[in-house]
Amino acid sequence: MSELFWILLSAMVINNFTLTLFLGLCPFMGVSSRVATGLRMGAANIFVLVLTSISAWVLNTYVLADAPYLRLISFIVVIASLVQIVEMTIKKVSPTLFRELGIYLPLITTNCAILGLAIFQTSRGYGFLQGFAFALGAGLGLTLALVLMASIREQTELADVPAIARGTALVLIIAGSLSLAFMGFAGLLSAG
Amino acid sequence: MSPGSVHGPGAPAPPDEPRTPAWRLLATLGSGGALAGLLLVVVYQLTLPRIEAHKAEALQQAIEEVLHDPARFDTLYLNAGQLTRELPAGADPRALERVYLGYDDAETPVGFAITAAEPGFQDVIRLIFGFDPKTGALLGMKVLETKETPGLGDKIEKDSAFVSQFTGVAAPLQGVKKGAGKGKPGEVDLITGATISSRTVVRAINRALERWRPALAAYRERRP
Amino acid sequence: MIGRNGFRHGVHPPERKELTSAVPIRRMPFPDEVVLPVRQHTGKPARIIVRRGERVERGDTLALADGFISSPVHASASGTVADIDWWPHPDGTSALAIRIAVDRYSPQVPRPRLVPAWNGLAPAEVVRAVQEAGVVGLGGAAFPTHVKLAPPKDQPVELILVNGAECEPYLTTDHRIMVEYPQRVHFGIRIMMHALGVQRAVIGVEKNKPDAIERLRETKPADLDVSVLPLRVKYPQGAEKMLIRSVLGREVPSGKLPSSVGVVVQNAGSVACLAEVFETGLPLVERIVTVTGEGVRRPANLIVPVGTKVGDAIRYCGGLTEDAAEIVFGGPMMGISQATLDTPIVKGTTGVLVLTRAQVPSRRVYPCIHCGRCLDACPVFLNPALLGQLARKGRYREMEAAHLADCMLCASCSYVCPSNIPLAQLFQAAKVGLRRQKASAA
Amino acid sequence: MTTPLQVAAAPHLKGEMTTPRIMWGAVGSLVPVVAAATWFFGPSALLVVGSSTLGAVTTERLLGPPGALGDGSAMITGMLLGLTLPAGIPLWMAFLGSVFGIALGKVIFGGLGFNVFNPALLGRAFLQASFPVAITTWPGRPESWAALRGDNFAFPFASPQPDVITEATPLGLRKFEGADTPLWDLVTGSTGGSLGETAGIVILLCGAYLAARNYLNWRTPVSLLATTAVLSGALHLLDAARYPPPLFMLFSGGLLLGAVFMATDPVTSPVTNRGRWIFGAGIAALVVVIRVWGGLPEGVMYAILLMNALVPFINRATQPRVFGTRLAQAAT
Amino acid sequence: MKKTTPAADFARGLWRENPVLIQMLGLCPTLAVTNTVANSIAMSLATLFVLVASSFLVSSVKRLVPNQVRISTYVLIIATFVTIADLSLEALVPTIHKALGAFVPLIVVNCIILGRQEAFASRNPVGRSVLDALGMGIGFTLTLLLMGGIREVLGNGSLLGFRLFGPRYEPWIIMILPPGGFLTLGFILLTYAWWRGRAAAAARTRELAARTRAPAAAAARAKAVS
Repeated sequence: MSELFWILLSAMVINNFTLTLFLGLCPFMGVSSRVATGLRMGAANIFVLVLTSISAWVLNTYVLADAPYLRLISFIVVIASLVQIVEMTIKKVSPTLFRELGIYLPLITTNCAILGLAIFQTSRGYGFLQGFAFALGAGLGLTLALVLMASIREQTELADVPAIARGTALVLIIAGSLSLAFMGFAGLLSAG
Repeated sequence: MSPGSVHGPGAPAPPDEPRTPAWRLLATLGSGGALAGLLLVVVYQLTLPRIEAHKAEALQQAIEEVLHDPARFDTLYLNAGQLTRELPAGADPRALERVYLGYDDAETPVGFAITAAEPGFQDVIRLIFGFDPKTGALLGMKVLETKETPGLGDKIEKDSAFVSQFTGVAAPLQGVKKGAGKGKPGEVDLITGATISSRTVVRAINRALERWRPALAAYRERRP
Repeated sequence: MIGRNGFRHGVHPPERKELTSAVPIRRMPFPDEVVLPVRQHTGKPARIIVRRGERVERGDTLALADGFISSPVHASASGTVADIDWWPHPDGTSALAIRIAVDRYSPQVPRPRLVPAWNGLAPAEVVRAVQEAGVVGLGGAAFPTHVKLAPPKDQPVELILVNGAECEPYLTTDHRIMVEYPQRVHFGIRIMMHALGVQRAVIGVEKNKPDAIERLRETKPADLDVSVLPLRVKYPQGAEKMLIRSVLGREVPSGKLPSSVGVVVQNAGSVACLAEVFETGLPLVERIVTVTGEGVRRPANLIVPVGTKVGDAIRYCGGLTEDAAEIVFGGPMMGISQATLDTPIVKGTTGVLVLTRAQVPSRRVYPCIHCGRCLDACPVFLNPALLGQLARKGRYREMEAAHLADCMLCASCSYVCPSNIPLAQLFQAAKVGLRRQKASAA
Repeated sequence: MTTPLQVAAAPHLKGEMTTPRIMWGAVGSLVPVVAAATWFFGPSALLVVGSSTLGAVTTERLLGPPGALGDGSAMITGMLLGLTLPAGIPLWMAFLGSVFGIALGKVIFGGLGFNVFNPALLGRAFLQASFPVAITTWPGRPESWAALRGDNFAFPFASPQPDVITEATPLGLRKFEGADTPLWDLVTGSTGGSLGETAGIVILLCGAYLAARNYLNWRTPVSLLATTAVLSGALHLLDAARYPPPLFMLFSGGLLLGAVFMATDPVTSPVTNRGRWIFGAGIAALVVVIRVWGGLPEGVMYAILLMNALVPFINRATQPRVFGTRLAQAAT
Repeated sequence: MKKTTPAADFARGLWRENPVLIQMLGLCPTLAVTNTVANSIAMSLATLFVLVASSFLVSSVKRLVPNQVRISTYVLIIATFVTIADLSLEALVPTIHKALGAFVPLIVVNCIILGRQEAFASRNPVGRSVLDALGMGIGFTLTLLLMGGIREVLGNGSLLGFRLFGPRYEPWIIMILPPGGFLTLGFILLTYAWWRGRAAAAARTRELAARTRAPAAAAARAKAVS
């Protein structure tokens, strides 16, 4: 139990996917100008991450044991189809939810956080539950970073940011500062 | 990737395009996949020996380091609480936990090499250590994987004064502040400024030993 | 302070009422010229019916109300229409105005009654008489009084609230009226009660005017259900919504008028004016104004003909001091500073405040440091810090979503802002900008 | 009529408080804290604070908007950063920290009022991440008060010489060695630590003065200190051996300095009063979590920086209810 | 598409359309593996290989691939080459492979690669596609080297492992930590924007000067004529 909790906490804050591992930077830079959008993107990500973790576990356990060289291809194909299926399902089941999340789902396919999760989970040899905790933590961490960045960006829109810093440079500096602040979580639960 | 620059895999084809029959789509993907698979098998077979060799070499190096150049070593698998030299029939070798038993030139066992992992300051620290059940003392320790802070936490790997303490120290270990030791057996001086990382090493070894002790003891008893 | 006698937030600027609070009201001699803008009230400007060169007597109608929400303009002195042209208006713009060269030797005696006697008038007739007498609120906004006396049928009025707070620093007009003419206040209430069919009235007076509270209580007629309620001294206690909150403990819903909670609010001076109009039979042709401030030699409370140029009033009060620097119509918190001494005192002019150079230092504006003092000052609980930042970037739509419409420009936020950000000014500009955006979008 | 009339927008009266006055007030009340640090740590304290202040002021002058020095905010950043450093740190590091804090923590956002993170703490976090050893080396007491501690004059970009005697902070002692520091030592400041960590009483007095003069909003520090006391008190009741008592938590480390001078920075704290209560409580909760379960002995800096990042969020969540809107909602 | 010269195809990616600095693509590897120059080199070479090989193949088979399965095919091709690169790195330079870790397989989702296939290789002849890929890959490499250089020099006092400043240099460890990645790239972008701003200002000044001179000259001419 405590191991699962640590895995979740680690992926969420200690080794935050975005701020420490630089995964999921595309949405972080692109979709982080509004808090509401960030939240939806985050929710979509959590969902897909958990599904990915489960399918990566299934693939690793039952399919890829003897053909590790096909891992990358299988992952990318499975993730792409998964997102496709999820998109279609949501569209059928809940058009409202689709309007909220739908447009973000195709973007997720090319989000390195998803593939990164599958690869990290494999290389660390996580089991099913560990993978689940990992995916949940990673998703929450992504959402946290995304939403924090979005709320800060909304605020800096009101600021007199010097011309040379406007845009990506400022976002990077803020991300660096956030990453610096997240260093405070280092060693959490390992001090005992 | 900027949204919209690339259509998703399922994006509808532009209406002015001629319809391609489904079999052609499947055939393209299928043959592409087959070709890719074929290519990868070839590359995999070509690189496999070297990769395996690298891995084996790394493992051997680590074991040699923590068991002080044994003449040879065996891999023991943990199966149902028992350590066995042979792989149990039908068992998946990847799923089994293992330790390594080293022998000296006279074929006498010198000790076990055991891997351990614990969350450290930044991320999980993985290490291997040598343990001699006869004396209850460690033979050596080597960090296999760490992401601890460069210049600080990574001293657990790079600071020879710290690493060398794990040779000959009695288990269970006790981490103490540098210079604050009372001369008791099992004391290990922690690294100033990297207390958490160095303490994690101590804890990882202690926990691994605690976990392995029954199996190690049982294995010794069964040997002549 | 929550509950009765108070509202939350607000500010405590120095009161400075002692300059004139003990100075009895005095009548100023007629000036050589009065200037009467056709726009002295909220609503459509009045329609001019006189021509240049025409002779007019005091009380004659110069311009007629143009619709229900409008108010006529009367000659405040006998004389000749010298010109009808654009003239500096107290709101900082210029407006069409009728200039009357005052007869030097006219006795200015009122002719027989122009306003009918009150007794026996039906409520609707009272309303018409009040409109024809050009009576508007004298507390600043100059909202036509007759409109208040004819509220929509679906919002029955239960209470008349007389605003004697006079929370703006320096001003003592209402104070002196309540001290010197308390009977008029009561009589005005009686008229309003009749017109509105209401039985109960409350007069709210800030506690810094104990003599006014005492006089009002002494003179209360036995048959009137009127109570005098002392209020906490705090700006903007005199704002309608704040006053209702203080007296009734109720909040007027955002975007609604006081009538939505069954209240009609009328400023004490206006109530007295209503009474005076029916007493004398003369339309609204003069008002009481406080001429005060450190930049005036002899501050006073004056009865002046409407349209008196501010320079004449100041000259009567001994003139400006050496270091006078700014002339403000109204109080220091919401008043408008004037560029010329020729601006006429109009119906809505509560006071003429002359500030000295030392009092109006040049203000360097610093960036907003988000100290939150404006939030603690805003009586309608807006977030002026956020609104100010949005205003700077011209994001009016977002300001609208942040309840810009609820801002009453009381300037409490500007008063407390340590960075000297002209918040109220920004909000006023934003309101105008938003209106323009909407107009061009429509 | 001798003067032309001035025309200005309402209001024509202004409150007394001005931004430079608030800022210089904070600078003034930091003077006793610096003096106390000098009393405890000798002239090294003055050198370190001076160096970081110089760094801040120079950077603001070179990169900031023209005339920005007059508001005094750069001065505060420099002094505060200096007070979070150990006495023996090389002066070039103190200088560099301020340069970083002002340049990338403040100027880049557009200067005073727009920065998201507290520049002093950002500078401190930069130093902590860059030079973790130098910034956690608290040199011991030298023979005489006037002697310098540590290696203040290390050549720029060079490492300090290893100091022979070092002290540990009370929090470090507790976290890494399980040793407690007597409360009396904490209160009187006779412990090791950074420059501004030992003068608890002076800081409290200065804070009370600032709050009384309405230079700072008292809600943040009160919420912060009270929450720390309550949380650590609850833990202490649960297991007195494992969790330190509340008074230890309050008086150790940089909690008081952070509560009075850093969490109260108006620019990087919420604008609403309700937000300030939440902000203070959030910092306190993070401090307790990091101190008790984290890998670092002290967490005030990270706690404040993390809550800084949450400020836009808190502001949004604690927007005041506009007058007359609750009724409107009830009616519809 | 406008006809371009081979030189332009190649040069485009180096600077004017630099994938990282201008297009903001491939940020993940740019930030994650640039804490030493050696890692930067390995990563950029692997990316360069995948980019060029994929562009070559995509451009060669573009007529055979139906439009609907275009992207899937590209992904398949890219993933194949990435796996090859991954296996080769592991076989050849195990230490660096270990240091790069999961970021080698993540080349698959590096938007630069898929982006070039979609934007260029699928519409242009083989030769030009390869040139374009080379240019982009080298542009990527240069950026990574710059990042790696700054971070290793400041963060470790060394370049490619060689100590630069002697033993007394105090490394800025932050530079090789994650925040250092963000800050370094941010700083590079700031410097670039500052430089571009200055260049633009200089150009404006020149233009203004030219414009003010021109009427004067015209007037002078007019006078001379009359």
